[in-house]
Amino acid sequence: MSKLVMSEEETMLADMARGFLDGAAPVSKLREMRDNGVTHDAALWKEMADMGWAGVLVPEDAGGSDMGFAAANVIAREMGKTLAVSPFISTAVIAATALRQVSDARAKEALGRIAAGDATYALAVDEGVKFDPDATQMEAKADGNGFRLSGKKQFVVDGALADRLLVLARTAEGLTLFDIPADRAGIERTASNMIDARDTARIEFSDVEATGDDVLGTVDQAMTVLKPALEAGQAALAAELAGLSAGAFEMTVEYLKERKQFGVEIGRFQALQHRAAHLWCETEVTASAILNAGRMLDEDPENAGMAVSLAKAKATATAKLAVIEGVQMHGGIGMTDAYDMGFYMKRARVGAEWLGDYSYHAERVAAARGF
Amino acid sequence: MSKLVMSEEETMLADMARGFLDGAAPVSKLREMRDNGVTHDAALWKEMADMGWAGVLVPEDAGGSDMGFAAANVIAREMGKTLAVSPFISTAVIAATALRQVSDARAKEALGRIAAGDATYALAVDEGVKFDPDATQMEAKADGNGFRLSGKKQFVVDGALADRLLVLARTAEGLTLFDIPADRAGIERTASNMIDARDTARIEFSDVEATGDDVLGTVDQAMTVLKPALEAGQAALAAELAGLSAGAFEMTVEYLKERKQFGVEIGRFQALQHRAAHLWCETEVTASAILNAGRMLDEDPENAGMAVSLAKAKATATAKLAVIEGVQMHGGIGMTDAYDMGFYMKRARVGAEWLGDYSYHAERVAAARGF
Amino acid sequence: MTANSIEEFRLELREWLEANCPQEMRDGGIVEDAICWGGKDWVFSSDAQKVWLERCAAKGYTVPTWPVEYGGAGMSRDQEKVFHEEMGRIDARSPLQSFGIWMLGPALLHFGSHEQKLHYLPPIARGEVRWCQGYSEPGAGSDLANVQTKGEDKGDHWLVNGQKIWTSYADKADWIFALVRTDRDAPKHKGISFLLCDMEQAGVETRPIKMISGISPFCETFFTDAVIPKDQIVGEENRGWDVAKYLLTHEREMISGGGAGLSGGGRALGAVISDTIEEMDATLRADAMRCEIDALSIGLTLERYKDQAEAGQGAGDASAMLKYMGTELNKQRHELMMSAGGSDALEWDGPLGNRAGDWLRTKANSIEGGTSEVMLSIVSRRVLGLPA
Amino acid sequence: MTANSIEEFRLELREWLEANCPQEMRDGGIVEDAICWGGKDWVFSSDAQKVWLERCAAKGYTVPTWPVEYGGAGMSRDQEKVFHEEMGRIDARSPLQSFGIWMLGPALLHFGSHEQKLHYLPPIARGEVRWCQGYSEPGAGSDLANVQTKGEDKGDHWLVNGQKIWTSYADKADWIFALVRTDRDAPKHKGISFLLCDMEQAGVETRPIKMISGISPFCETFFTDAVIPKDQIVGEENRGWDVAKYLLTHEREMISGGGAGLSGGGRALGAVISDTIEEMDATLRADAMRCEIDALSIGLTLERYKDQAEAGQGAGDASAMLKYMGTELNKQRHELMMSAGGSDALEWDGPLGNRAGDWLRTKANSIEGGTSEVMLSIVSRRVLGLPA
Repeated sequence: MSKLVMSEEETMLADMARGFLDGAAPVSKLREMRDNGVTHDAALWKEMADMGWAGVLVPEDAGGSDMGFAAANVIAREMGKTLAVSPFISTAVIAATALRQVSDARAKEALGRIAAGDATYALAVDEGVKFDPDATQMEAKADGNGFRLSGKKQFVVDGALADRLLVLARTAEGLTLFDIPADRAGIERTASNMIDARDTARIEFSDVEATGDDVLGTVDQAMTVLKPALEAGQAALAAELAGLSAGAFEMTVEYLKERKQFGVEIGRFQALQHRAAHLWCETEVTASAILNAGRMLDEDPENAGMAVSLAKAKATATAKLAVIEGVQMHGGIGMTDAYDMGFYMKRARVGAEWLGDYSYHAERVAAARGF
Repeated sequence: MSKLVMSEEETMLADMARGFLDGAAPVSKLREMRDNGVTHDAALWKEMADMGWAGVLVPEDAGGSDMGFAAANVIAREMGKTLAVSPFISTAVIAATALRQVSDARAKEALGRIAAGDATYALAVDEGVKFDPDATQMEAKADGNGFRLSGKKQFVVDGALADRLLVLARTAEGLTLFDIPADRAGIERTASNMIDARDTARIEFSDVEATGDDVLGTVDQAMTVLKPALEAGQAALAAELAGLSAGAFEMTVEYLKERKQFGVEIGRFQALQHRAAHLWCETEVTASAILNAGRMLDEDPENAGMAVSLAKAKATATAKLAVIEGVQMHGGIGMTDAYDMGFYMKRARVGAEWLGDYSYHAERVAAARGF
Repeated sequence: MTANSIEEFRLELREWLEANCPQEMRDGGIVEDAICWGGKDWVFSSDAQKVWLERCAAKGYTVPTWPVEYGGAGMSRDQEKVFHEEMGRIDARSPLQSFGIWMLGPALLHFGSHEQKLHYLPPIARGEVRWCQGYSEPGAGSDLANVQTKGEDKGDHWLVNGQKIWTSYADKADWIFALVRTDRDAPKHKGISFLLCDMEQAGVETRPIKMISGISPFCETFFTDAVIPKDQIVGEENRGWDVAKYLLTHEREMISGGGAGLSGGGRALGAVISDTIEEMDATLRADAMRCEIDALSIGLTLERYKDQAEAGQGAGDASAMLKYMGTELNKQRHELMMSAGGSDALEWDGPLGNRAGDWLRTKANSIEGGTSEVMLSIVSRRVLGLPA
Repeated sequence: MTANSIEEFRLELREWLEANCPQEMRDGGIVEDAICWGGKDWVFSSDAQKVWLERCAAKGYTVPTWPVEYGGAGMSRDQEKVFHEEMGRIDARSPLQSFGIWMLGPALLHFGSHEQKLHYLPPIARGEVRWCQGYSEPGAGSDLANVQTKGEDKGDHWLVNGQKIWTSYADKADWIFALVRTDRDAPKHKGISFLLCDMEQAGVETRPIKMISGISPFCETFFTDAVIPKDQIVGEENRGWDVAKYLLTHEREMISGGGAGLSGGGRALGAVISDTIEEMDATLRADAMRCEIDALSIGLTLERYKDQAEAGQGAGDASAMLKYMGTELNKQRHELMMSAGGSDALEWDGPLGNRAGDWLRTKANSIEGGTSEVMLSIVSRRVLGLPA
């Protein structure tokens, strides 16, 4: 196992990402998109692809930069800081990881399109209010050599913008993952009006045809492909939440230093100092859990599950604390839409639910620890 | 339902109790008893009986003062403040309430002895590490007209000093409560070396004979008698814990006012101020839950269960917070045996477990609230 | 009042309600749209809403405890309790809500002259004039006494200039009660007056503030040479802080009451959760139980303090405590409701209605009307006697 | 060191341990009685304990990273890691524990002269001299620099008078390292010296303090005209605060490491709970999961900081953070263990051994070595840059 530090390359990647995102995707960009009812900026995603981000997990021979999971986390973390809008996790992390599990020409080609920024993906798993792949009810009925998919999915992040969908459905002997174009006949996508103003959809499948070629991996064995993809996504999302916490925390500490009440900076009030210090401590231990998740995915992916769940659980809890303290310490101004803190609070809430909430991942940590 | 205030009589009772206990049973008295390996002061209990405390729940025609459950809580609360040592809850609350459920001459006589301070009782229910009457395994085998009791009980508070034991055992069709002398053949009591230095025993029953007359209430229907007794005991214990919290809190606030660090009273540090203020808020809402439990037991005993569990759960949580903050805010001195805070911490821990811990009562509140 | 007469009162009231409360008004009415705020420009959402208000106003039921001469029904607290129980029995909507009822009314009843009461209270009770509150100023935050809006003494009136913020629904209000600095040389708390101002005049403008919950219940309000006649003052000149403090206490109690989820329509948390969750996991269940235990304990404390006040046992600085505990609890409760709602709760106007908006709204509970930090400092100083 | 040579190192070590670690010493040794503290008056609990100490000392394994000339084995950090792994593989007891190893050794290695190192370190490594720490004074509390014990300059020695408190195991120690005020006129932090004092002399007395956990690991130590020769100073005269600060940081890291339950023998919380509880209820399970998540995260942070330090990436004021997080976690962990133990945990030396004593002991974790409050203030000031 390598050291639990950021490598020089990763540090450089972070610096570069920060520089780019501060300019190209600050919170004001998200605000602008929301105010205009836009959830995707194709040009921005293309720029990210050109920097190698879309291909961060795509092998070099497929046209990717293949930097690994720790690097993907670094990018996600920086995106979290400025609440950058992109299909990075859905496409570059989840879909790319899923496709990598399959070694055929079709998958390689798809990976190439992802790396080039030419294809976007969304993962359609949730059917109820909570993430629970094992409870999937949506049916893919065998029909000749193919299948017919019927059912409903919700909370499909990037589901309205995506060119392609990864759909989890129940087949005769288990679960199967399908990789199908989003505009196939019988698919009806309804954009959800999300509190974080990000692209998300509810999708209804009515007798949608799928061939054997549309199956990613093996029929009835979705988890072989999906498990690594989910873990990669969960880790990146944890990193995004950690970045979000850091962004909210920085705003808050700055405010504590400049805002005056009763004649002094509120950062002089010891009660606030201690709470801010506690929050910082939480962000620090969260950062360790994120680093570890990236290391495990890169070096021992078979056994990365606990590390990933630990990172997602801890990052979720810390992000919640960071935005609650952020709003409270800002007072009334933090409650106004004109101020950025609300964007952090809303994104933290959506990130908390996506790909498994605190409880889901806490239970997995507990199971891995023998209780 | 009457108002949620202390009546004039209750206020007078509290004042009187406080005056008596400050003199006769301050923490230093508990310390002295512990240092001398003594867990019971018969003379003190006799004095309490003379004031009507032992008979607080004994009907007047049986020689009691019959002041009611709210009044019993008032006494228990004051006892908690100074950590007064007495078999009040076991005898005057639990046993008296159980005996009151039975209207026969024998029970009346027993109540008379309790009121006079001539009889002490202990309740033997627990068999595992947690309070769980329904899980009782101890057997009372039918044997002619009587029974033979075999099994082990633990955490029998006042079990080493008590003259009589209320023992819960499993009979043919359910649970039965026995009221037997503690020195009956086959009973072996081992005093537990408790952290709070209070009287407690592990008791082994080896083929102990009991007649039909020893059954309190009806065979197989222990709960008719035991449920009200347990609820009365739980409420009084909650009151004791609330008193304990108040006692620990007072010590802490005094210390905050006098102790200097870095040249100023530590009570000037805002972080400590806010924590102390939060603790006070918790003690206030706890007090309301205690008052309500007493009112419900007095006025609507059939439906008092939720109110009692609410009081015990909340009081347990608040006492834990009060002693943890108490020790922490006192710093090193709070950790020394020479200082009283440790006594509060230990008693809070024992009180947390006795008659059902936080989880036990929280689950009952949840069930009553429909989840 | 004897038990007998209170039961008589109950029966009469029940009969009246049965006869007079329109069927459409018997739906609990907890959604925002069901509220009747009144005011000059009020547009009733239905005939039933109008009829219901008029009938209640005629009996004094919009402000049941106010004296009859000021538009109330003169009820005792026992009667009021019965009133709310009987209203709840048929799920009747509140006929009228307003800052006039909650805030200005109590202030006038306590500090106003008889003439002022006669002049201002009945229109409030009838829902004819809608009031808003002008306390906070930009940058003042928790330091409420830091009032910069100034009122120049012009003999028979003050000439007011300045800016207020967080003036709830000011864009829909007819009048505003505001703290104005009328003596710039006096110490901070000693130069403030509590003034009543007609908003339909030159020099008073409002602008809504959009909040993170997506709505704009708050405004900024600007005064530019606004004229306030001298008789539009509550209490004495430069003693407005006394009135403000009184009202703050009142406001805290109100917010904490709502916070504890004890106002009409508050369902047990467990029930709300099971709308969306079949079986709670350990974390959600544990948190929900803690929240429920706290809600019940705080609710009992509200009851106890009211009973104590009635019994003449002072509850001291209870309002700060209740405000702190109630609002923090409410925030937790809504966090749990969001968690229970899962992805259904993440959409604006999704399957769970405005759950996310309500959740975001609660984050202001521990800021408005005095932050949690200010409440704790008040408890620390006034109750615990710790040095400032 | 290359991967190959580290594997060679591992194999050699493994062989040595197999051959030299007595069977009785292979029990994990986490109970108090298993610890070998050493010192002049040390009574070995068994022959095996004695043999084990001697064999390790001969190889420098009591202080594996110290230089060989001072009694250590000169291991690199990678080697040390392997050493602990191999010790853990056979559950070997630590051959020797002492404040000399943990505290004075690092201070001397950093601030001492070569002569001092040669003189003081080898006896520590061999377990011949037992040290204790004299920092705190009665009433000083968190204000450690508030040193009143004074050392009068008598030419070739200081004459020391005063009182120390919380001197751990002072009643069993041979020497004490103490902070003494050697310049009364200098600012608080500038007049303190770090002195080494033989306790076997007139004028040094100790008295144990009984703690709430029932044991007396701490003492009061009194100096009455005690003589300390001038060469028994570490660092410069009146610059003792530098040494103290260095050691405090060191101590915090030590305490936080123990606190995270990551030192040898720490079992997963869930496993400990299931010793006594068949099925956890929601509250216990939720709390245990939170605690486990925090423990793992803090453990990884310890690892990260060590790795960062090694990689030359400064971790800043990490020790205050780790101390705070680690000790608060440890307190929670023991609260949960008490809860899991139920009534079995409420007896001194009951069925669960000293669980209650251990629990009570943890309450000091967030006080000793700098309180949690002091740690948070340090983070606030040094890391966040908030104004003091």
